[in-house]
Amino acid sequence: MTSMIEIAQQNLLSPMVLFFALGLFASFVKSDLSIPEAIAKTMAVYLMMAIGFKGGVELANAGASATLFAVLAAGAAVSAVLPLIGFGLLSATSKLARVDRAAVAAHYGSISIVTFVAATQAVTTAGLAYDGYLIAVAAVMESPAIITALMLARRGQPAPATPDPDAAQTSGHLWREIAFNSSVLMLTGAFVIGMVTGKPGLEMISPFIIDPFRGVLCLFLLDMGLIAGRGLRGGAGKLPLPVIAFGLYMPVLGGLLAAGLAMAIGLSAGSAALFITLAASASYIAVPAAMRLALPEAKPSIYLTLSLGVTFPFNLALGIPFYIWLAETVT
Amino acid sequence: MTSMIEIAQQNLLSPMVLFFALGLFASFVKSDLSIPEAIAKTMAVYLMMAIGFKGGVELANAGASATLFAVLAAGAAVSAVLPLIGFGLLSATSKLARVDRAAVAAHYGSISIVTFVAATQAVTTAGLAYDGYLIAVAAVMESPAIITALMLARRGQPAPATPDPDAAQTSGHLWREIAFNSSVLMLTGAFVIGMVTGKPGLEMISPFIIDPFRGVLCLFLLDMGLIAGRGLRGGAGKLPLPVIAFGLYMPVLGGLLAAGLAMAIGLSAGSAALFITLAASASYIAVPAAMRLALPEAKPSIYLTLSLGVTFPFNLALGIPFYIWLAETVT
Amino acid sequence: MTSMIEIAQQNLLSPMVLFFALGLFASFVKSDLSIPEAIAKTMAVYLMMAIGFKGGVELANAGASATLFAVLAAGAAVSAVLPLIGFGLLSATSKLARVDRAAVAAHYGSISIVTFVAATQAVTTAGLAYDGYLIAVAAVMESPAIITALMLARRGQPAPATPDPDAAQTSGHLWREIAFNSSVLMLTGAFVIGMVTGKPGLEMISPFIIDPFRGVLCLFLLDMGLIAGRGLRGGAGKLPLPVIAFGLYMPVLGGLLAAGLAMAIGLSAGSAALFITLAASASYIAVPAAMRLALPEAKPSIYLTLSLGVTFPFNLALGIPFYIWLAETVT
Amino acid sequence: MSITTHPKKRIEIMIEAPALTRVTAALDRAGATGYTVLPALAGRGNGGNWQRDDAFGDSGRIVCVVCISDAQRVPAILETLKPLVERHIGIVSVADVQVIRAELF
Amino acid sequence: MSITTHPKKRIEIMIEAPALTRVTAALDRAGATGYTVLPALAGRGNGGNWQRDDAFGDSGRIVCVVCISDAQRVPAILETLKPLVERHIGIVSVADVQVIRAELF
Amino acid sequence: MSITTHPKKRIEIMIEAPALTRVTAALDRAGATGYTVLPALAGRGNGGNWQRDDAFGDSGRIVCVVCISDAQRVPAILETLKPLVERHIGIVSVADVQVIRAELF
Ligand SMILES: Nc1ncnc2c1ncn2[C@@H]1O[C@H](COP(=O)(O)O)[C@@H](O)[C@H]1O
Ligand SMILES: Nc1ncnc2c1ncn2[C@@H]1O[C@H](COP(=O)(O)O)[C@@H](O)[C@H]1O
Ligand SMILES: Nc1ncnc2c1ncn2[C@@H]1O[C@H](COP(=O)(O)O)[C@@H](O)[C@H]1O
Ligand code: NA
Ligand code: NA
Ligand code: NA
Repeated sequence: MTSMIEIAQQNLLSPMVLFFALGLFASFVKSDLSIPEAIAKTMAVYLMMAIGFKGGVELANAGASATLFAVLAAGAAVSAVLPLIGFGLLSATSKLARVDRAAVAAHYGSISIVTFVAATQAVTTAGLAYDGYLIAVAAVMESPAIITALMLARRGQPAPATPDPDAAQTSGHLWREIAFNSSVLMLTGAFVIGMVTGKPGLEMISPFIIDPFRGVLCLFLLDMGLIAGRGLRGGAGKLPLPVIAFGLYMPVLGGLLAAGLAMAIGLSAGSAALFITLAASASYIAVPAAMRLALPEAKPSIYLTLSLGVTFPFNLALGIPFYIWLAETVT
Repeated sequence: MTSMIEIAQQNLLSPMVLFFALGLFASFVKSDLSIPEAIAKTMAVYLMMAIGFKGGVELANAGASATLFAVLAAGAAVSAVLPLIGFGLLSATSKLARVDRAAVAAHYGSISIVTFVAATQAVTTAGLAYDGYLIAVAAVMESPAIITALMLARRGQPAPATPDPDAAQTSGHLWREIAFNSSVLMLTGAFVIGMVTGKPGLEMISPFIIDPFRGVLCLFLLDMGLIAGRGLRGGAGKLPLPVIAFGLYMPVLGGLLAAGLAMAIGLSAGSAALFITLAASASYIAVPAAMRLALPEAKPSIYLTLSLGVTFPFNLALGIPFYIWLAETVT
Repeated sequence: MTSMIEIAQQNLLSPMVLFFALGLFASFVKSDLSIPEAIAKTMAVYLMMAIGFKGGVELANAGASATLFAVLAAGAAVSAVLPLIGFGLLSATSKLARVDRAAVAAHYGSISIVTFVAATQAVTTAGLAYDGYLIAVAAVMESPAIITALMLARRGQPAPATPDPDAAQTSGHLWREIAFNSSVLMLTGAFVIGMVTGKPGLEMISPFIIDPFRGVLCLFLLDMGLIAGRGLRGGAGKLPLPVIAFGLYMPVLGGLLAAGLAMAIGLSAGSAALFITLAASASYIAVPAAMRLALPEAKPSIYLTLSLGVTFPFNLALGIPFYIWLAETVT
Repeated sequence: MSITTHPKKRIEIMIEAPALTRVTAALDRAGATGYTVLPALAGRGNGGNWQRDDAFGDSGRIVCVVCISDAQRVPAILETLKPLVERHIGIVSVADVQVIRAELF
Repeated sequence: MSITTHPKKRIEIMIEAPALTRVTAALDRAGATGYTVLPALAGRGNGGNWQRDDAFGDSGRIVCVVCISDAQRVPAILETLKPLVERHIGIVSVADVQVIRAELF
Repeated sequence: MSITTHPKKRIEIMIEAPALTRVTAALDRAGATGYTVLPALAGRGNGGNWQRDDAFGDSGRIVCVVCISDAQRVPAILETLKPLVERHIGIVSVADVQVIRAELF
């Protein structure tokens, strides 16, 4: 078992984290460095395609097991339950409006696929192996949190006097968007393709999805650093202290919950580390978009800054090593 | 000789075709998944650069032969003649306007480079080899069909009463665009560079143009699936049945014509399969753009939906295995 | 020692130079071939990330030396002094306005990172090795020329009657932009990350930054050819002959100056060739942007056409082989 | 003018990107004959500033919908848009224009 | 106003992308002093809807040409544009604007 | 109209991209409540033509800043912009528009 300090150091000095730091630095000195939106979007698709495909191939090799279904169920449950905990904690500690508490909570129940991807690299570097189906777990955890959060937010709202044709039409739109949002679809789709084509399929495209993967991740994290830094410069000063604190302890709480479940299910250390990371990570693409549609009154300057500017860097730099250590400890 | 069923199965279960299917699926469930236009455009340039370069290197290694010139001439002839056949068939079976018949016919004389590229992969998977100069044939077949189709369309039009300065200026513009359109130029240019630099040149850049090629193709086909699916959702229901049928039998007819020529010239099975695929494929980039300029009265909702939504998926899934089988049979 | 003719021939027939030529050709025949701006921008970031990282790793392996600091100092000095020489020569030979002379001179003091990158490839092909810290030298040479040129331009301007709030605000903006412009930041940042992570870091991401590097460079140079060609078609005919001549002899002069310094410092042939190339190359991204802000009266149709349309192709095709030969001769 | 032109209205709606489909659905409901969506790069309002390359996904981005319409249909369109731009970040402005092909709007 | 402004016209042409070079050539012929082309993301008209990322190449996409011009030159410009936007998918609208540097148009 | 609208001004500034931050700073100084920046693809003026994909970096590219503002604030805005668009490549035009939420401008 590697010591936590060692993992943390390896992690902090990896090219990925350093490129993220470079992005943060560039944004703080107001450099004009930027990655075009079209590229960032495509890199996100690429990362999901690659990680999904690889996971599917691994599952095809390993075969499905009872554990698989247990983890899928546990993942969905964690995603649905965490917003309740988050909402409760925010209600107890902060003065945020109900709708803002619900929106923030949604982000912490859902997941960040880039945090997950970074964790797979750190887990591998730490010499651990993980199960391919974790990618399916990631896909399953994207959306339940959104539904919980919407229920939390609506419980506080009076029913509208006049029925809103726009809202009705939207609600259908929203459900479809939640079920088939591009992350879920790409992850699941590539996962299934990986499962179907197996090793021969992987051999065909591994020079595209495996070999350059870490390098693309570096470029993507550079962009994340730029964006997180600009978000922080613009908004973090204005976040109330209890909210910032929430962005730091909530991932740890989510991680602990997942660690307990991982222990109960009997996951391997590597898989447990990734499952913990999923629970600990906070969404910054899919959930914000859903919130703008479903809860436009909630302020993105709160939930986006918290998720992207506080929790993501925390997880990337310190959280992941801690989750690996935690996983090694509980398994 | 591999059985046709086997080739078809290998083809349908290849990552490329499955990613295309994922794109189709995503568009049918109205997912927000999309590939930015800038990326799609660059992937198209990349595919032509890679396939062109590789073809040039292969020709440099193999040396030019009499066959080469025979196939180039046959290709140009096929491209020029197929629109006549297509126009005739459409006139006999459909009620499309003359200008629409001409525009549709143009697409089937010209070629789809992505269908060609997909066929090169399937041919290789089927254990066949092909000649590098087929890429030059592809370049040669892009444009003659456009000229035939314009003649067909114009024969039906009265001469305009007043000379149109815009039309005159345009016609020059159009010819230059047909001769130097980006596909023709990129394919031919990369082909020539490959010929000049040969093996040493290929070694320099093969980690860029060879190794990740299939992976990029997967991503590109995902996008094709998205686009074809959206086109189908929007327009295919409105296409008359005889026109949809045309989109299915016309490629087979073109393929049979090319198979005869391939047999006459004495091509190898792999080369014949590619030559047949070229004849069978229908353009959806270069020709539509030329039609908007030259025949703006023709409806893109007919020719684009047919070429991209009907013929492309047909060729990708079923056509290519059939063309390979046909090539193995006639050679 | 390779003969200059040999190097020149190797260089002219490399895929990189040929793709540049293809771009030039495409622009002269007015083809619609183009590379989207988002892609061009990202390729520029990629090239700097790759070259910076690699340089940092090499420095980490070799260790810092006294030579390193000597070359850094020499580089900064060359960048600051060359505009004085350029300005003097333009004053003596051309009728350009003072502000145009200053702006043109700035470009020749600063550097072109793509010329540098192309030179690293040619140097390697010629069998020479170079020191990783040359990348740091490139970063150091980006900006001093801008400062010299601004002083040259302002000496000729009367102090404005009323203080301009916009100018004051701008001036701070300009200094920050010069210090932290994206090229400098990306080169230096990747260099430092390469130094910190060393060989293990390089192994992680070399399938992204090393293997496909030349291929990406080909695509980038294709785009450079397109852009340079369009610039030439638009503007070169209007440049006065003495100015065009300046675009050809000024790089050689800069190169000779650098060759003297390289000899004095005792650089290896490969490092000297790159140092000479840096001095000889002219900026076409960072400096034009700075000039539009600081000297908007200077005409971009002069400085951009000269740097991108005249000097860049000259350096790429003929300059680099000459600089390698020069370096082999003086070292 | 030797060429006849017809007075119409040009409605311009700056709307946050995630709500775009709601706006276009509203235009459809209100009977607009068409619209065109333009991208935006950056902006500033009361809620601070944003830049296209500084965001993930759609949230925080603005797009600009232009709809040329007959004056008669404008009240219905504004009525339908009003609740939307009150809930979401959005700005609506209407200008007088002249068009050459009246039958299109 | 302490700053003098001058009345001019703002011509906005929504045109399918493949025909853009014809439109700009027409503006050149009609003596326009300049124009700027804006990209579009998506749209809807009688012919259905389109989206930039849902098309290959130019066909089906719309771009938006903005041309600030002196009122005097507008009839000539519209005259030249008319056959174009009748053959191709295109919409032309003209609005009154005030500019600060009259000499440019 | 059943829905009340309020007269405002729509200021449109075509400016070369490197000078964009100066323009937005000027709008801030002059008290504009907001603005949106639209990208441009291509253009032509006295200085020749340009295309987005034909340039490196920002130089030579134009962006289009749209600012809806109260008429009262327009003179101050134009005053602040004038030296900028005289030094840099830039075109300013002002049009009358109607908005539905007056309190925003
Ligand atoms: N007065 C205005 N003129 C043009 N665009 C504006 C204006 N005010 C706001 N916007 C746009 O709307 C976005 C959101 O505005 P706000 O909700 O006020 O922060 C801004 O980022 C701008 O892109
Ligand atoms: N009333 C309108 N206002 C703004 N743009 C329009 C309008 N009508 C059509 N368009 C644009 O022109 C394109 C083609 O229109 P159509 O030929 O009617 O299908 C549409 O997709 C829109 O982008
Ligand atoms: N009359 C005009 N209408 C719209 N845009 C213009 C006009 N004149 C110039 N422009 C834009 O401003 C840029 C620079 O103009 P100029 O400085 O005249 O070359 C052009 O490339 C166009 O993008
Ligand atoms: Na989570
Ligand atoms: Na064909
Ligand atoms: Na230099």
